[in-house]
Parts: sequence; structure tokens; C-alpha cells
Amino acid sequence: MLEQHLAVLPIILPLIAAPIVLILGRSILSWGFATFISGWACLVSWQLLTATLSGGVISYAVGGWPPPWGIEMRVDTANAFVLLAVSFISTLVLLFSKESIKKEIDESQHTLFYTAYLLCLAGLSGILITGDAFNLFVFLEISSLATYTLVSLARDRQCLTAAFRYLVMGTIGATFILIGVGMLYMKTGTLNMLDLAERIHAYDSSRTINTGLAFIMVGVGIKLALFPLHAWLPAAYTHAPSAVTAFLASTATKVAVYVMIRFIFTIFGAEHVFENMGMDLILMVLAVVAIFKCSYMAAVQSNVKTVLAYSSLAQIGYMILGVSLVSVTGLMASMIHIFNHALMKGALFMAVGAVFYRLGSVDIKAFRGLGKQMPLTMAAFTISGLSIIGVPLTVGFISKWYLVTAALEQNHWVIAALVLAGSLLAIVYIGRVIEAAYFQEPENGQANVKEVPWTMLLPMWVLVIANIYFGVDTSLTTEAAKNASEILFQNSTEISALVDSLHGPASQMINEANVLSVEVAQ
Amino acid sequence: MNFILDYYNYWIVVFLMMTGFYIVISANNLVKKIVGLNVFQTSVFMLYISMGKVSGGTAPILVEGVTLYSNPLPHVLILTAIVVGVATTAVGLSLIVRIKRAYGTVEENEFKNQDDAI
Amino acid sequence: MGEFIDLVLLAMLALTALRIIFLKDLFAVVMLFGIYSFLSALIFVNLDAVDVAFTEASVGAGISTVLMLGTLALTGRKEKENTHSSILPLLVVCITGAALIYGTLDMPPFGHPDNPVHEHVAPRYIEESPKEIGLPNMVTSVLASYRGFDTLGETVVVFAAAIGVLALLGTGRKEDDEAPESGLKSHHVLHVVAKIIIPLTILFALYVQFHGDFGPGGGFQAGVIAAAAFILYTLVFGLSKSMDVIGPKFLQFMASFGVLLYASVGLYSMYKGGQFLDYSKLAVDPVAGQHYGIIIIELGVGITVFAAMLSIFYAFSSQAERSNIQ
Amino acid sequence: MNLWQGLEPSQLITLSIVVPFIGALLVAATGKIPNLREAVTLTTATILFSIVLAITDYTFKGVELKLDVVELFPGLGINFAVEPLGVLFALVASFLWIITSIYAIGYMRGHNEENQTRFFLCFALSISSVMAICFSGNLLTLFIFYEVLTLATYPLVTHSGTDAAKKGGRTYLGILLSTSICFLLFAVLGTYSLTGTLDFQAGGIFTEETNKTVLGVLLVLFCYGIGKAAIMPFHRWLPAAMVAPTPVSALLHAVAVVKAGVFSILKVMIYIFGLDELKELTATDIMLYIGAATILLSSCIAMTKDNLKARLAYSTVSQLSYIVVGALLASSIASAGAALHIATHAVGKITLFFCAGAIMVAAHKKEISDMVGLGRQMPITFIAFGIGAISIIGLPPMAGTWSKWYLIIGALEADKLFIVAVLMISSLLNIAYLLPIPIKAFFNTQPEGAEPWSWSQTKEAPLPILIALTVTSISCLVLFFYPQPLIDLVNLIPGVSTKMGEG
Repeated sequence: MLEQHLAVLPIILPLIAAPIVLILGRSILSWGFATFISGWACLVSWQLLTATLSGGVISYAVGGWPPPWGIEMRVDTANAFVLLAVSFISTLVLLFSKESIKKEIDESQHTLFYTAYLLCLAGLSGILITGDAFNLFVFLEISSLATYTLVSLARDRQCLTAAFRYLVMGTIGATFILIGVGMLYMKTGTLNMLDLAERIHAYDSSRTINTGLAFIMVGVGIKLALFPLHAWLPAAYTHAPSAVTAFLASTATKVAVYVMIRFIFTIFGAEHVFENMGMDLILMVLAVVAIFKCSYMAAVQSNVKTVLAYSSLAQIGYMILGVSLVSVTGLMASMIHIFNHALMKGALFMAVGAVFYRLGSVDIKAFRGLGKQMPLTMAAFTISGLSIIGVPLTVGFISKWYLVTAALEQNHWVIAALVLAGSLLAIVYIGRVIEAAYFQEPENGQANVKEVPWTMLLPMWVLVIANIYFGVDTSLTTEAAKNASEILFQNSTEISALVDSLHGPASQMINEANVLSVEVAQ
Repeated sequence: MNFILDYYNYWIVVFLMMTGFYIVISANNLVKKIVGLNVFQTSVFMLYISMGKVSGGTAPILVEGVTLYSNPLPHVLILTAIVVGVATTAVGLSLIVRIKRAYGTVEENEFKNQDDAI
Repeated sequence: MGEFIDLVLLAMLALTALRIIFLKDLFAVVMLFGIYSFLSALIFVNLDAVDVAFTEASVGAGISTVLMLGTLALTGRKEKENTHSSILPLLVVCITGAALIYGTLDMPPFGHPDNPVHEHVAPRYIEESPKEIGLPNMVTSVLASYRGFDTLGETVVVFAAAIGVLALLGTGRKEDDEAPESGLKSHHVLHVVAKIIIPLTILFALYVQFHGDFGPGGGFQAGVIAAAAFILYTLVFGLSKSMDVIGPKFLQFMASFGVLLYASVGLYSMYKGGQFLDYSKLAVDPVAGQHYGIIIIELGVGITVFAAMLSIFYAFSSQAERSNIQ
Repeated sequence: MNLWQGLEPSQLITLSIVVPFIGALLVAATGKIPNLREAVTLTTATILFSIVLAITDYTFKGVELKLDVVELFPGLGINFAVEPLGVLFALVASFLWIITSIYAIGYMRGHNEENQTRFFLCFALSISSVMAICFSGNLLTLFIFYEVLTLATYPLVTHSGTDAAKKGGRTYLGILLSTSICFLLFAVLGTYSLTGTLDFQAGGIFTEETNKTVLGVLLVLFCYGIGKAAIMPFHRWLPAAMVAPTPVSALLHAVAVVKAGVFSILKVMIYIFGLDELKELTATDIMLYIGAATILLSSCIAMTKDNLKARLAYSTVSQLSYIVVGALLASSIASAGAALHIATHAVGKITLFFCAGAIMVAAHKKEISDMVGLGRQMPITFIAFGIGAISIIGLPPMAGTWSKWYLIIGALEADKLFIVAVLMISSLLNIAYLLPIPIKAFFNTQPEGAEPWSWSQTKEAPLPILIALTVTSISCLVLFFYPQPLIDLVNLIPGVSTKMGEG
């Protein structure tokens, strides 16, 4: 019976579970229930991904009202793929959080933590699945509100200011998106994404649509912490409870990247955004600056969580770079990196969370000598760190390979070289931590540090193994990412075709896009 | 003249939005920031409602004999957006209360200094 | 005439907003914001958005202002002199504003019935919804049925806000220390007036709740109004008395219950073979089904909003009491 | 020579990689019992050698061994294909692993090193990845295991855990990882985007249409990207890695790791660019001169070093560039010489390192100036040192003669008289910095009243060490008199021949 409702389940499962968790009240019960629900959502995402891989797009009209009058849930490979990453990480982080939050969040607030966590998950899933531009805003706000709460749950007082800054920036971003969506609506009279895409073409050179595009880009740019709109992120990730950071770092910004991709390709059409507005150059420059600036910042921090937060910013740069290359391979590189980076950062932040669990500090000094004292945790950190660097046989290598291939395909040799050079900085910031762990003597007074409980090690190692597994057997990720980017490009081409039929002779770009779609068809 | 009549509403709304936006990004006091955020958002709501207006229409509630109604969809969207706004405000304000308790101040530069001092 | 009123109101709004920038007295700033909110509610009425105006007045001018004042009570009402430069923000704002003005240039003219907004999706709402849903208030139809998923999301947002505030400020109930008598004990007139007004307010809330199908109103506004009644009660009779009437734990339960009630309608329609939130499946006659569905989900919204708003208020006022003790 | 006839031939590739890997696991498992652990290492090494012999057998018979493991990218994955050059390298590495294991047992125990289990484990892992490099069927596989080798040897370099070791390790990892990620990966990806394939093919994979400038850039990227070949200015990691225990320096930094570098360069030149293509590139000449400069400069630096291992390290840098130069001469004979030099330099240099380790264990001396007269105490060691030195210099009757001979012939064939001169000068420099060591050890002036020499004075290193260095020095001799099997093997490489006018 649930089969036909698959498309809406990933949203409503956590959405309904959240108030139930609040009613359940007891910490252990809410933990078990939340984990169960998240696991279920993960299973559903898996089903969705396999269904979309074999059967294309799943459309679900909520309330039985056909789009564009009702709200449509629309699942294709692109969002099913990201959804799988989100729900998978979410489940593992929930497993991890049982012990982790004992040390970081007051006992009385555990139930609120799980409630907010599920709300955040519901919001993120909603953003991914929905096919309605305004509905996206609503889910964006659900996830954001839950996120502000989650960040502020830590005991450190700096989490409050971080959460506040995040709240202000996030709300500005959301309001920008609201303005942008309003402008689109004003010109087209619809909110459904596909419908918007179809109707936008008539106005593709209109100033209102272009302004709307700009506002949406800036709004989403804030949410995904694109340089130079990233200032809120490092503090929020540093001071949030470890479990929260692990979850957010590997999901929230990725979802925002997905939103940007969706708006560019499905709604506006790559041709319009890149060719007419020159957004590709802007994004490319910002991405490259982000990669270097933030990797450099990561290399000079002393708090390891901050190091990883800056590293996330740099990695977001890679994702945006893939988008800015305007090719199926480039987009595929971004999609695959969204998934892969979730695996890496999830594992890294869990390892750091484990260190915090034992030592109450994540300063790089605290890592001294941990290689012997917490061998499993530090091994997990090392392997996923190598993955960030992009060492072969890890997922990081796969991402980097596709990104560089995409850059070379477009004859951007300099960009390709810069991407690789960026990895060198990753060696520096990951290497510092590893060196401290394995080659330095522990600080006084932390002689008897033990390994963390297995409930923390298990999810961490599942991710580490996933890092290696998907670095060797790439059939699933490659197929999904390829399929996803082809679908997105196809959307984009359809828009061009519409423009074509409307405005007469085809421009060169459209030809290229058509060629692409022919390749896609083969 | 027609041009101005067509657009004056939007322009004033843009001005209001930007006033709110300015308060958000320039204010040092957190409460004022939140007020600015609200002004900003309320102005955006006005943008939506403006576009839903039909000259000569009435409120979208079925009345015998009336055929011209304003567009109900923007109203629905803004109803939702208002709620989102108050929700954000509530969370923001409670963060402010906690910040005051933890730092003894709600002026941004002051608690920044405190953090940097550590 | 409508345009003239509109212009006047907009001019007043602009003045208010500018004043907010320069005022240093935060109490005045918050009050000005309340005024701003009211003025915009008036504009909404003038622009035919009665439901929105209702909400803006009760939420923007009502709840938001109350919460801001509550915060001011805890943080002090004076803004310190702003030392850092305001040139950069001004620049950002100017660029953004210029972009927006640029964007307005291709906008459809204000109020024109041929604008695309009125042509594509909206006509169905206006023409068909009275038949498909059976309600005269199209806003309610769209809100609760066509875009019912948005409204579920909106309810969850309120719920999330309550969770956030509870996580930050605590539930409010302090078992150990005896809260001092608060409220306005000595004002007998107030007591009497309050005792008359509160039942009337609750009655009005119920009216708004169930009349929302026909006129402006609905679960959201009703929830806020009902919460306002209890807020008034708390202000006059004190927090602990109010908590005796409705405890914070119970409010948490209510907030959850409202969301669940809403969602269960969706689940039930799934069980009946429809899509999620497809009310037509709730009864044999689709229109009747729509009607039932809307009544129940509006109730869910009302309950959650009431409980969430009151919880938030409890949390703030218990903070205020705590700081009074210290 | 084939003990593995019952097996599917291509499974031998799997075995050659998996056997040392399993050996590593067993080492970890038996870590508590040193004797058993060492037995495991030796057995594994012997089994591996027999497997490589079997593969050699098939290669001579002309059986093609291929193995596809996993597809990492559509149409591109990890696969292995045996070809003669790889077999040559595998033979050298697996044979010397046995010897080094024997040596390491004596050295590690004689030196009371800590963490011996980790040492043997990483050692086996390194060999496993070396085997994978030998038999790699495409550039991607080569690259992947090249990186694995870097990471697997890192713990060996930093084995002692002292500040010097950490500093050395940082230089080691920093240079090798950054050159490989920045240049090699870039070159690999560039090649892939130009040709759509990364398979090693006889005659290269580039077509006529490929832009020569781009090819030139790729060539430079490959040469510097394969940092293990230690072309200046990216040679600093090799002296830095000398902080490792001597067996590591001996096997990895005279044989396995550095040879993996030059092997990769040879392989890229022969199978990716193709020798014919290579001749036409300007960049080849540029790199050739840089290689020649490396040969001379590092020989000069070697002369200034008093620390024996450091001197040997710079000597290695210089000798590696022989192979690079051989490859870049793009003549069939020079390439043959380069391939042979992998083997001959290996036996020669490993002998020298064994001796250096023996001196350290027995006499606790690192500085050359302290070794004057030490020949009286350690005659066997210094005789072996002399043999190794002569082989490195390239004088008969030692193995090094052959490779140098072919290199010089190749340079003549390619009309690069300049290179001939460089090789000659370099030999003179070799004499200058290597031969004085054994000579001074034996023929210094005796202090007054010294007793005449007798066996009782000797204080040699432990027996396993002596066995090891004797075996390798004998190998130097043997390879001079019976180089034919190796030469036959080299002649099997497509486009490479030891005969004038062929290929």
C-alpha cells in the first residue's frame, strides 16, 4: 500500500515522528524511535533511487490536486541520489548521537534534540523532493529553524552567538529566495517548478526574471555558504554539538547546492543562466577563490572542528566549480561529490566528536598522541582525511577525477591544475592533525584516554568503509550521478527547445545543448 | 504618469524592504536586528500582496453578483510566510535572551570582543 | 480612492521604517514596529487580502511585539552607540535596492487584471474552488486543500519554533523555587475587566476558528487569539496561576497533538486510497470530504498554534520572572 | 622454473599481489612471536619469488597474462597486464625482498629496534603495491598503486619516531604526494582527456594529430609527477628518507620505491608516448638536459657528504637519472640499457646499503671519516662494499658494466655526444666518491705498534647480515657473466632492443 506513496514518505515520516518523539519524552525511547524512522526513510530513499534509475521520474500530487494547482512532489535521480545521502548520514549520525550528546547536551534536552533533529531531516527531505518553488521555501524554513535550535543546544556559550548569526544570515537568505520566487511568480503566474520552466521562456530576457534569478542565487548562495557569503558557517559548525555538526556538514549545505543546481538547470535553463547572464564565470571565480581561501584558512586554524568547517567550504567550492563548467560531466562531478563529500565529512566530524567525547576539547593539542590511545577513531580520521585529500581508492579520488576530467573536457587546463593544487592544501590541514595524533606525545593529564563506545565507532566505521567501498566500486554512484546530470541537462535542453520554437533560429548554445542531449540519449 | 502609477507601489515597497535590510545588516543591537528582519520580511509580504491585487476586484470570498476577485494565491503564500516570520522571530529573541544571560550584553561588538579575548 | 489610501499608508510606513533606523530607544523601536505591522495590515485590507491582514495584525503587531517587549524587559531598552562604519551596509543595500528597482521595470503593471499572475493558475481557484471545495472563502480553500502541504509545513514551522524556544529557554516550570506572586494583583479594575474580556476573546477565537471557511479567519488566527487570551490572563493574574490552568507539559502535548491531527488526516486519506492529504476521499461525496478535512486540519492548526504560542510566551515570561528574582 | 602450473596463468597476477598482502596480515597476526613472524616473512618472500618466476616463464613462452579487477570509471578501471619490463622489475624486487628479509632480521634484532611488527607489516604491504605497479595494465592502476606505495612506506620512513624521522617523513610525504597529485594525476587526466584511454600500448597511445606542445607539457608533467624518480629539483625526499632503518633504505630507497619511479617513467615513455613520438618533442631534449644535470650535480653533492647513507642517497639520485636519461634518449638501445640498469643498479646499490647497515650495527659508525681502517674489523663487509662500488661505477667484471655500456651505445646511436660525455664524467665522479671508502678502510697507515691482522680482530655484523650482503655482491658478479636471461627479457619489450639498428 505504501508503494504508491514512496515520493512523499521521506518527508512525512520524520515530520510525523517529530511530535511523537516529543510526546514519548524519555531520552532512550526517542532515540530508538528517531533512529528507526530515519532508517526507514533511508530505506525509502533507496527504493526511490532504484525506481528512478529504472523508471524515470516519479510525480506525486499531494492532496490529489494535479500540478500546477496542487503541490507536486517530484522525484528524479538527481534528488533521489542526494536524498539517499542525506537519510543515510542522518541514520548513522543518530546512532552516533546516543552517546555523543550525553557529553554535550543537557539530559533534559535530549528529547528536544531528537525532535529538532527529525524536523531538520523532514525539512531537508522536503527541500529535495518538492517540485514547488514556494513549498521549497517552507521546508527550507523548517530545516533552518530546526538547525538554529540544534546549533544552540551545545553548552559552550559561543554556540549562541553562532546560532544567532546563522539565524540572521539564514533568514536573509530565505527572504532573498522568497523575493526571487515572488518575481518569478509575478511573471509566470505559477509556482510549480516544471510549469515555471515552461512559462519562463517567454520572458527569458525580462529584467524581472533576471533579478529574480539573481536574488535566488544570492539567497541559495548564503544557504550553501558560497564564498563570500560563508561567514556564518565556521562558527556554527565549530560550536554546535558534534553530532549536529556531523549531520549538518554532510547534509545541509549539500541540499542547498542541490537547490542551486535545480534552479539553474530545471527552472531557468543552463543556457539562460550561463550564456545570457554569464553566471558560469562568476561561479567559477567564486569557487576557485573559495577552494584556495578556505583551504588556506583551514590550514591555519587550531580548533579541528574549525579546520573541518573551512574544509567544507572549500569542498563546496569544488561542487560549485563542477556546476560552473556547464557540461554533463561537470554536473556529474558535482553530484557525485555531493554524495562523496557527505561520506567523508560525516566520518571526519564523527571522529572529532569522538575525541570531544573523551577529552572535552577538539583543539589540535588535544589530538596529541591519540593515535595510540584511540587507535580506531584516529584510523577512521586518517582514512577519511585521505579521502578529502583525494588519495586513490577512496571516494575523494573519484570526485576529483570527474571534476578534473570535466574541466579538461572544456579545455579549462588552468582550472584543472588549480583543482589539483587545492588538494595540496588539504594535505596540509589534514596532515597537521594526523601528525599530532601519531607523532606527538600526549599532553599531561590525558594519559588514560580510552576508545569511545562501540555505538559511536560503528557509524563512524560504516562511513569509513563506505568511503573505501564507493571509492572502488563506483557503479552505483557513477550511474546515479550520470543519470541525474543527464536528466538535469535534458530539462535544460527542453527549455532551450522551447525558447527555440519561440524565438526563431537557434543560437549556437542551443545547438551545443542539443548535441549534448543526443549524446545523452545514446 | 501612467508609468509611475503602474509602479509606484512596487517602488515604495522596495524602499521599505531596503530600509529593513539596512537595519538588519547595520544594527549592532541584536533586538534591533530582529526588528529589522521583521520590517524586511513584512515589506516582502507587501510585494506579494501587491501583485495579487486586481483593480476593482474584491477580497477573494465568494459573494453573489461579484465576478472580479483579487488573486487568492499570494494571500495564501503570505499567510504561510507570516507564520514563518514569527517563528523565526521567536527563536531569534530567545537566542537574544540567552546571549544576554551568557555575555551580559546584546551588542554585537561587545560579545565579539569577549569571544576574541579568550 | 483605494490608490490614494494606499499611497498615504505607504508614505506612513516609509516614515515609520526610517524612524526605526535612527531611534536609539529600543522600546520606541519595538512600538514603532508594532505600528509598522498595523499599517501594513491596513494596506493588506486595502489590497483585498483580509485574511493576511488579520494574521499580520494578530501576529506581527500582536505576538511579535509582545515577544520583543518581553525580550527588552530582559535585555534593557537602550541601544548603545554604534561605532562601526555604516558605509558598507549602505552600499550593499543600495546595490540590492538598485537590483530590485531594475527588476520592477519589467513587472506587470500594478493591479492590472491581465497580469500573468491572474491568468494561469489562479482562475481555477477563483472559478472552481467554490464547486470543488464548497467553501466561499477561496483563501481557505487554497490554503487548506490545494496547498494543504504548505500549511502542514507552516504548522510544523510553528511547532519547530516552539521546540527551539523550549530548548533555549526551558519549559518554564520550576518545581523547586516558589515563584513570587506576579501579575497585577492590586489592580482590581483590571481583574474585573480581564475576567470579562478573556471568555469573550476565547469565544471570538472559536468563532474565527470555525467561521474561517466562510469569512476571513481560520485555525492560525484563532490559535493566536486564544493564545492572546491566556497571555492576558498571565499578565493580569501571574504566570503560576496561568500554568495551573494549562501546564507547560500539557501545552507540549497539545502542540504535538495538533500536528499529528493534521497529519493523520493525510494518513487517513492515504488509507482510503487517495494521495496524502486528499480530503475528497474522506467521505463518499468528495465535496463533503473536503469540508470535513478542512475542519479537522484547521482544528489541528489552531491547537498547535495556540499551544506553541502560549509555550513560547511562558518561556519568555518565566525568564523574566527569573531575572526579577535575581 | 614454474611451480604454479596448476593455476590459471592470469591468476598468478592476483597471487603476486595478494601473497605479500596476506603475508602482511599474517605478520600482524603473529606479531607476538618474533621467530614465527620472521618465518612468515621469509616464506612469503620465497613464495612470491616463485610466483614471479612462473610469470617470467609464461612471458618467455609468449603467454599473455591479463586481469581486469574492477571498473572505477565507465570503461576505465584497475587492470593488470604482464609485459617484459614489468617482469624484469618484479624479478628484481621479489628476489631482493628475500635477501632483504634475511638482512632485516639480523639488522632489526642487532639494533634492538622497536615496533618490529609494524615494520615487517608495512614492508610486505609495500612489496604488494610494488608488484601491482609492475603488472599494472594502465596508467590509472599504476597511479593508484604508486600512491599506495607512498603511503605504505611512510610509516617505515618515520619508523624511529624521532624528530629527525618526523621531519624526514614530512619531506618525504610532502614531495611525493604533492608531485603525484599536482603533476602526475594532472598528466594522467590530461592524457585521458586527449586520448580517451589509459592502457599501456606498444608504440604509445597518442595519435599524429595530438598537439606537440600539449604533449611536451605532458612529458614534463610526467617526469616531475613521478617524483619517485627523483629528478632535480624534486629529489630532496630521497636523502630525507634516509632516516629510515637501513633495510628500508636498502630495499625501498635503492630498489623498490625509487625503481618504481624510474620504472614508471620508462613505462610511460615506451607505452604511452612511444619512442618514436618521443624523439620529435622538444620537451624531451629539455628533460634530457635536466636529467643529465641531475646526474652530475648529485654526484657532486654526494662527494661533499660525510654521512655514508646520505652519500649513497645522492649516488642513487644520480643513478636514477641514468635511467631517466636512457628513457628520454628515445633510442631502442638506450631504453634497453635503462631497463637493465634497473636490475644492475639494484644489486649494486643494495649491496652498498647492506654494508652501510652492517657497519652501523657492528661498529655503530655513520660517518665516512670514522671508517678509516675499519676494514681490519670488517673485511667481508668492505670487500662487498668494493664489489658494489665497482658495479655502480660500471667497471668489469661487475653487473653495472652492461647497463652503462648500452646506455652509452644508445646515446651514440641517438647522436647525443653530450650525454656520452656526461656518462663518462659521472663514472669518474663515482670513482671519486665511492672507491675511497673501501680503500681507506683497508689501506690506511697503521698506528704504531699495531698487531698484525688476524681473524680474531674481526668484529663483523650478525650472520644474517653477512649472508645477505654476500649474496648480493655475488649477484653483481654473476650478472656480469650471465646477463643473458635479463637481456633476453629486455629484448622482448616492444621497440626495445640491445642490438644496433633494430627496434
